[in-house]
Amino acid sequence: MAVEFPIGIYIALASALFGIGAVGFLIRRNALIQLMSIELMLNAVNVSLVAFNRAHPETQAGQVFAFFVIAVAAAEAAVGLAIVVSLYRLEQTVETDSADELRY
Amino acid sequence: MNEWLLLAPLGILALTGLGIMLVDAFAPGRAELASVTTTALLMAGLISVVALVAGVQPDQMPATVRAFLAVDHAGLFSDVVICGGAALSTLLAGGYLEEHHLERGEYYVLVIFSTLGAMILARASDVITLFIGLETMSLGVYCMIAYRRTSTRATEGALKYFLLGSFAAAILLFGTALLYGATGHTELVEIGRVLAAGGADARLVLLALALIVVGLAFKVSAVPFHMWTPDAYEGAPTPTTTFMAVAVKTAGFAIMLRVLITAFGDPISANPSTGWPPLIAGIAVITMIYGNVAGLAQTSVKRMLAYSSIAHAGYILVAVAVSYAAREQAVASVLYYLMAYTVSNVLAFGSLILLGSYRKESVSYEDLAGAGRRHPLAALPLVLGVLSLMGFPPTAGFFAKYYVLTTALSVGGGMVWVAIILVLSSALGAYYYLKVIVYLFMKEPQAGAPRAVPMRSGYVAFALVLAGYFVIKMGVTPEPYLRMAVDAAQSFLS
Amino acid sequence: MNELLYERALVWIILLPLIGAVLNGLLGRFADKNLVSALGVGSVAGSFFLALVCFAHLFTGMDAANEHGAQIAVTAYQWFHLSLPTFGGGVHEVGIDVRFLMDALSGLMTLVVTGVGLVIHVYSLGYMKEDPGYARFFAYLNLFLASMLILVLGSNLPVMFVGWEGVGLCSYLLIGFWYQTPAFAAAGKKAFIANRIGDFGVLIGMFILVSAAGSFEFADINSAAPSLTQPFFLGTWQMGTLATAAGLFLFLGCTGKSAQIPLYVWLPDAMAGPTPVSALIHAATMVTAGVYLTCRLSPVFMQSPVAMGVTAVIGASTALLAASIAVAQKEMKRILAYSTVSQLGFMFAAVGVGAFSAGFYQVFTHAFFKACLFLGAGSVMHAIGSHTDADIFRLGGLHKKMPKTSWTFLLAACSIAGVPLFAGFFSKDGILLGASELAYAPEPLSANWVGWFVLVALSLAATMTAFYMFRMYFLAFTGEYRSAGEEGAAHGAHDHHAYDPNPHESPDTMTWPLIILAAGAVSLGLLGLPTEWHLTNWWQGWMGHSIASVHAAAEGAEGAEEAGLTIAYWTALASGVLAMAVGIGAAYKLYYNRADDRFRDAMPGRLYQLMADKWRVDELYQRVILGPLAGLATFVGWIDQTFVDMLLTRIPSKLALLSGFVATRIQNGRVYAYGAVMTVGLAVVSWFFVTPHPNLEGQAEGATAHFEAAAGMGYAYRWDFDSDGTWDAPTQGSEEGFGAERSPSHEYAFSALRGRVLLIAQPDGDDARVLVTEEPRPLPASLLPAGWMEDPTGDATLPSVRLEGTEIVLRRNSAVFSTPHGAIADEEVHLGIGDHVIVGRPETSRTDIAVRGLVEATVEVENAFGNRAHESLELVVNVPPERSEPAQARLTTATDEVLR
Amino acid sequence: MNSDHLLSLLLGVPALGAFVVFFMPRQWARALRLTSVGFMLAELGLSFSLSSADYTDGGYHFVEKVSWIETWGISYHLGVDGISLWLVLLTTLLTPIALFVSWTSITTKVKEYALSFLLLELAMLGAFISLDVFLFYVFWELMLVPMYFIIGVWGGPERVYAAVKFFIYTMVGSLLMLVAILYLVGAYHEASGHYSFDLLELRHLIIPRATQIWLFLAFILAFAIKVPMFPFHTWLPDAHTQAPTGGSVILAAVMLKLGTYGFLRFAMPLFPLASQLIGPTIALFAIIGVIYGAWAAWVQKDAKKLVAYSSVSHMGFIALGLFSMTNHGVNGSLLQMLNHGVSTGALFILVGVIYERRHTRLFSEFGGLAKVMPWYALFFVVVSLSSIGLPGTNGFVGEFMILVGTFTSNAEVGFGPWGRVFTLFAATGVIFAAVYMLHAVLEIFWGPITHKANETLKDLTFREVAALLPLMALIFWIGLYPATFLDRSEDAVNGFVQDFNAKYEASKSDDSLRLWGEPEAPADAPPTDAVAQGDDAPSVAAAAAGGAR
Repeated sequence: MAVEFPIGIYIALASALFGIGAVGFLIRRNALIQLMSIELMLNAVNVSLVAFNRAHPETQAGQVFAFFVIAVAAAEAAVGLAIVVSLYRLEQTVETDSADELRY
Repeated sequence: MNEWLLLAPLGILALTGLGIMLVDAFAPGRAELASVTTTALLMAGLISVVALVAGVQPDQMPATVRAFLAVDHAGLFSDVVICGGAALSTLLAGGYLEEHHLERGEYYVLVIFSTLGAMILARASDVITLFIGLETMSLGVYCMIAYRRTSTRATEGALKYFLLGSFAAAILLFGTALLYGATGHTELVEIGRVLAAGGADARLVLLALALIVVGLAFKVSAVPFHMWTPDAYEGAPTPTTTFMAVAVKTAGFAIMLRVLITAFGDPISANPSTGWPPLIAGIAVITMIYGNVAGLAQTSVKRMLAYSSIAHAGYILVAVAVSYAAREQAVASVLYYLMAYTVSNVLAFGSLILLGSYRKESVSYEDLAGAGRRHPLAALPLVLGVLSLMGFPPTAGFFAKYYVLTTALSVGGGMVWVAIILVLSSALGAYYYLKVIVYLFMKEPQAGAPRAVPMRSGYVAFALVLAGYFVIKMGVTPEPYLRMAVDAAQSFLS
Repeated sequence: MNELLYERALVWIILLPLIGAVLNGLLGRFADKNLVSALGVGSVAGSFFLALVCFAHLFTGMDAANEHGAQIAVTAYQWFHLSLPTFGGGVHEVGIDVRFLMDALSGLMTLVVTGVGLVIHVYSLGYMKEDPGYARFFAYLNLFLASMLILVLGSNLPVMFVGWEGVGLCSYLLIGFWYQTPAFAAAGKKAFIANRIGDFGVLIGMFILVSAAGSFEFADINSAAPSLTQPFFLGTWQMGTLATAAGLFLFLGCTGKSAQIPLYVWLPDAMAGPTPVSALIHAATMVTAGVYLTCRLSPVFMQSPVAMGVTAVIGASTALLAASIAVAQKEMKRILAYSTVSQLGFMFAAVGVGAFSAGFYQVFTHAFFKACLFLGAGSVMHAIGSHTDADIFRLGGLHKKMPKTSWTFLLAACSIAGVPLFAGFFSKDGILLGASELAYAPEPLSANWVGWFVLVALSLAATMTAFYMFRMYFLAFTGEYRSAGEEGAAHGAHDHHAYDPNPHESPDTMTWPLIILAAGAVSLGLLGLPTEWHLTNWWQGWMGHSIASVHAAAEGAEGAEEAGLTIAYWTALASGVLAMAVGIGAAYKLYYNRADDRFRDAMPGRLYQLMADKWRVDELYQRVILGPLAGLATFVGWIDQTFVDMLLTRIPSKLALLSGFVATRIQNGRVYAYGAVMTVGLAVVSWFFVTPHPNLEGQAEGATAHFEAAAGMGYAYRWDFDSDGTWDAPTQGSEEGFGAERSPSHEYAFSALRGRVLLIAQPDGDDARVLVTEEPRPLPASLLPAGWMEDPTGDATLPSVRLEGTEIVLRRNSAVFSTPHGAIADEEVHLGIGDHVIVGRPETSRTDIAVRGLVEATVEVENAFGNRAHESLELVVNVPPERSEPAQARLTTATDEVLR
Repeated sequence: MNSDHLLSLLLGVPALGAFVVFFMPRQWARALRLTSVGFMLAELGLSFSLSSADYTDGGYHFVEKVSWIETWGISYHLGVDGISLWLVLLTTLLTPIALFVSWTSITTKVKEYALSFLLLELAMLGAFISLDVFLFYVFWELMLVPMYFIIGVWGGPERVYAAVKFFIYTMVGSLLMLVAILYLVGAYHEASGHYSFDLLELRHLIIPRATQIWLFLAFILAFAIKVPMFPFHTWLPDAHTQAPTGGSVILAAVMLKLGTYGFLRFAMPLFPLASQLIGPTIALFAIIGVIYGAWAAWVQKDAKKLVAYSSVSHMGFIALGLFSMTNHGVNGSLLQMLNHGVSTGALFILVGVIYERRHTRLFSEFGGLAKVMPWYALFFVVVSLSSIGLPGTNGFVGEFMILVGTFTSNAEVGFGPWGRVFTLFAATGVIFAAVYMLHAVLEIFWGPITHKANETLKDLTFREVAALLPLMALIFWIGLYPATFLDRSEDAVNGFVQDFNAKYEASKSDDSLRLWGEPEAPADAPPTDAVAQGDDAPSVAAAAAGGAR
């Protein structure tokens, strides 16, 4: 069965957000910004989840899922920032390129 | 009532984790935390073994639970492997942290919780549980890598793993979301049912499949989603590396099987020419080749082991790829391989810890030079480990590889060539494994180079003895473990 | 005395010297010299005595016994056995027994070996007295005798071969006896390897004989000889008859052992060994082993004119060549060595022209006079105190100084030169007679010209023989002693060390042997008096028991008596006497009482030099064979270390390491790079799912074909079964003809065919297709069976095939077509689709040909993303024939089992 | 002694020895040597009792079969027949000798050295007596490790390169063999409905021609590398020259035999069609090996390298005889395996003797030794002669039988018309053998003593003589009375040839996947897709079956 029209828009939006996030993650060298891009991607997923929940109203799984994602995203951000901070403490920078001691 | 045995391990770990947190908060820096943690992990594992051997059936388990956590024997089996691996790596940590003056309680808390996450991930029967388990595990592991704050390499490894890991997690998550959108369900079983009925939008499902496969491939470090592996492995403290190599990988493969077989097991999605099997097979091939070829160029043993773990992921993926046809055998071989791989890796990394001299994270070949001549007993586990990783009879690794080969060949067709690639690439691998033995026994260190002195640690010794015992045991009499794996596979597929 | 005793004795004849060898070899070093001598000589004396006893027994029993004469045979045990495949498909057990046999031939040979051996042992007592390797010497010598006796007495080829190689080994050890001198050791090696080349021939000859005769026993082989005229196949080429092949290979062995062209070069160098060795091994016994073998297997050789001719010609040429070299040498032993080669040439010439017994008679006499000559030379060297050799131009006048040696030497020389009534005269006479008989024979065994060639060559050789022998005698023994009063320092520059200024006669242990041998050299002629004078030739009668003779083959057993004073005989006699006279005369004229080499002055210098340099044959071999071979070996050694090793080891390993380096370059440590790689991976994965994969498969069953395209999520299919570009209507479908039907079956009509194909079943299993068109084309020969041609010798025009209307026309040019019921006679076969014919004959190698139709089906797949992909598949179907006239009756219609 | 478990006992003794040695303090060098040699001698004594059985039935004796991993039909299945008997005895004889000769030359890490030899013996024996393909493979692989250590730890300057090369070479081959084995078992499962690695069951399986060829090639590669056959021999010279004397002895005398044994025991009986098809080609390579090896040996400067290349040449003879498929050819090859073990083993010991004294093996360093070391010279010359194949020594009987076998192998099974041509070329090897061996003898013993150091060399010690004497005895025993050995092996060999022919005929007429020669072939086999109209177009039926796999 094809997804009916209005949902399509939400999916397009979500995909767009996700794409933007991904591109951001790929082209930026700043760890913080990459972190934000990831958050953006997660939120894009949230949008799509909520939209899909509209299509499948019998359970509220989408909504629930979205909540979980938000929670996890927060935890993730916490850990991420911690790591970035410790990187900064060691390297005085948050540029991920500076961290290429490990390679090959 | 005894069906709660199936969940007991999770409970135990959760409680121990909390307990240790409290203890550590009030009485920091207790060495015996290691033993406590190990005991907890081992207990969890033992319970699963008991449940497995006793053949506890999850019939009375309330549907509310089963909807989120698979309580079949496969879950138990992965519990055994994960807990066992975690316990062994904790033992290693016990010795390691002491040697490197890093004794802090949170490490054990992290171990326990990421183990918990790994177990949840391995048992997840719902994409939500999947995501939560994944993140619980990963977040813990990120911290465990960055555990040595003063080390640039550790932090760098953690950063890379974290960024890429979250990226992959997001991809996986989007995949699950699309899947949910296409089927309207989050339980894998339901999803599978809808897909089998063919009622879902093909585009969404296919995209979801692609995204999920990528997300999972990242966790099991399959080429080309492996890039984080060598860096994270090398940067992390060796016990953490061990944990990643055993527990995380096990959980990753367990969930991969669940998703692919339970959700995408229908003949259309699992079609040998249009579905995921050819894709996985392709990934397996490049993974095997890349892992082994890249391993040739290494100078650091730890990094070499990282690449070797990539190669092994490739071998396991071969079995995963044929799971659509050789269902039970394939699943069993994956599980058996994970078990064997766990003990072999613990041996290898453990003896690296044993021989890795103080303040020297990455153990290079040069550091090992002549160590075997000076301390044969300390080198023995390393030899055993690499032989097992090389797949040399009669060790656990040999039977694991052998099982995968049989599975691939039993499917026939193109998989024969995959099998041949498997053996040839592992022959390549033999070179860098042998190099370890060469340096241990056939070379002398350069003048003035620091000579590796094996540390004295009951923890590490115990871990090594345990692992060594299993490596030999599973090599000489693989039958019981084999049966266990087969049984788990059956209950998983039923 | 009963047989058993004689059999025991036979074994002990061999065992005694063997025991002597072992004891002397292992313990002699520690033992007392006299003990060693006693053991060494005593063992030989013992076996000589036993040989005499056995021979006497034979002698008495001979005439009473069957045509093979009396025999003493003893089987020790079975060595090992083969199980030859017989033509019946079974196996035929061929036992190889350690069996010894003494009959007329081997009996005499045994006497010679042990007798001369004993004499020479005694001689060595004196000659080797001073040598540090005394015990070793006697050990070797005994070992040699043992092996020689095994060679002679062995009753089958393998046992004979044991001795054959054993004597080779001993000669190797004895030539290199003074191993400290590299040249000597090298000479030994040369001898062994030359012999090995010969042994190679013997081995192959053995194999041919056993595979033909089914036994290794001489007796069985000889009795099976008449059957050896069957052709001998090597691979697929015929190489003469079995007898020829066996004969030639065996003769190769003889050229090695008995120093014939081309392998004679080792013998002159073999003179490096102590003189008794040269006398015993390289003159009297071992080198005659080849002749012995040829006589043993004379019936086999008689079956092959080619082998006989080759033997004769090579023998004669060797005689001539060696003699021509001998005339220009200056050292005694060297001259004698070439003389030996030359005499051996005589023997083989005799064998080759069919005069086996005469040839063996020469062996017999030669043993005596040549041994005597060598020992004489040894005595001279002993006297002048030289180990290496004696330069006749530095000798002279020895007649006065050492009369015994001189006299014996003279007698032996007369004998070899063929002075009438000496032993050598009769034996050589017999040989020449054989040659001339062949020359005059009305139906010759090989060819008349062979006879003439041999006659002429041998006469020349005989002339030279007489010449160089007396040249040596006159220079060495007459005139004045030329090395008197020379000092070591004076000749220090020379390669020789100084000769003893006043030589003296040798001790009795050395002179007595000379006398005995000389006596033999003089008197043994009595055994072989020419029958032409109606004298009894005891020899021929005796040898008749174990050697085939041309006469016997030609006119029956009593042919020998009938032969009168024929022209052939006069020719032989005349040439022999003439040669002798000319040779001795010339020598007398040139050298009697003279010091200078007037012969050289008489000759053109270049030629003489060439002769003195032995025609540079060694150099030639070095240049042509050994050099290149060594180069090749070096090349192989080099290749192995560089090329092979590089190809299979270094390049792959380097490549692996390099690729490892390259592979890790992308692992550059930057997060964005990692992310990029992941994204690429993601892209590829999604691409895989976004593009459809038809994976069309299908198989035909008769006229219907079952197709199957891969199932895929959201796939829709449309079909074009005949690939005419228009999509055939689907069962249920959307506007563009796409439908869910993914595994349709389609029955093809004749019109749907794209072409006709010949389906050719190949022996190795997988079928080949030949697309047939209007213009005829030949069937590729690679697809046809081995026996496709009607007659294998005839022309090989391949069968051609063309399309004619609805039918395929096969034209059998020179091939055989058949059905399972038999061959098809007519030139062209019309095949409709479904027909089936066999190329070749059904029972033998065959190839099945059937006609099928070729169709092509296409499927196009559209997936949920609207992407499309199509794939085509060629199938061979078997549409029921639509033919104007019914199929030819004899053609079978192929069922699908025959060709799927 | 309980003879139903004799073979397990045979495996147990070295294992026990290894165990004991493992727990002995490393300082007790002498005690370690004595213990290990003691265990090996006990092993030797034990193995002699194997010959007590009556091998004229050509069957297996002392058979033990215990299921090991029944899920996969793997069993611990041991047995000895006339073919493996002598190889077992060869192993048990040469291992103590090999350890014995390195009594003084190995002074460092004696414990590990003894340990490796005991394990090596265990593995080699296991490979020779296991009748279960899987078990065989396990032992086959296990063998690598101790030898790898022996070369790599106690070897010469290039030891690491040599050891790794040896290991990888062998491993590549055997891994492909593993795939082939698994495929074979899969096929057996398809035909019989149950899994089994038991050789005695597997050899009843007939496999489609095309498949056979692939599997055969995989097996052959593994064995050809081990033999080693041209062109897979390049690991051998390195391994030999670098390995310590004892290692070279075992390597040459026993390990190489495992390759030819593999031909005889596994590759040929399992895949008769393929081995008949490819046999002549292999024979061709064998002959190339014979001549090539001889020539390469001729030009070596290093005595040990010369012996190594001579091995390539001799093993070529053995392979040739095997594929001649005549009773005496195969039997001769078997005997020649023994001979090569004895002679080459002795040669390596002898080369080791001078190496121990002079620490060089270059010919240029020697010459004229016959004067100072007469006994050594005697032994060396005798052994060289046996390796040349002089009648009366062991070498002759073997080569003779092989050559006759090749010459008379004119049947369809065998070399067809090419037998004689092969013989003609192979026999030249006899000449070249003389060339290079005598070259060696000349360089080492004859001529004047050119180096000061050689004038004071001391002759063979009692220990060395003791190590060599048994080999000497064998050289003459086999040479003069081979019946002792041939009689026991020949019935097994005849059986082998018969089975081969029968199975060949069977699979030629119909090579569809099926069980053969078993009355109780399960009903579900063979699958019907194999088209069975053999009489009409066998080749096509073959194709059908081939496609079906």
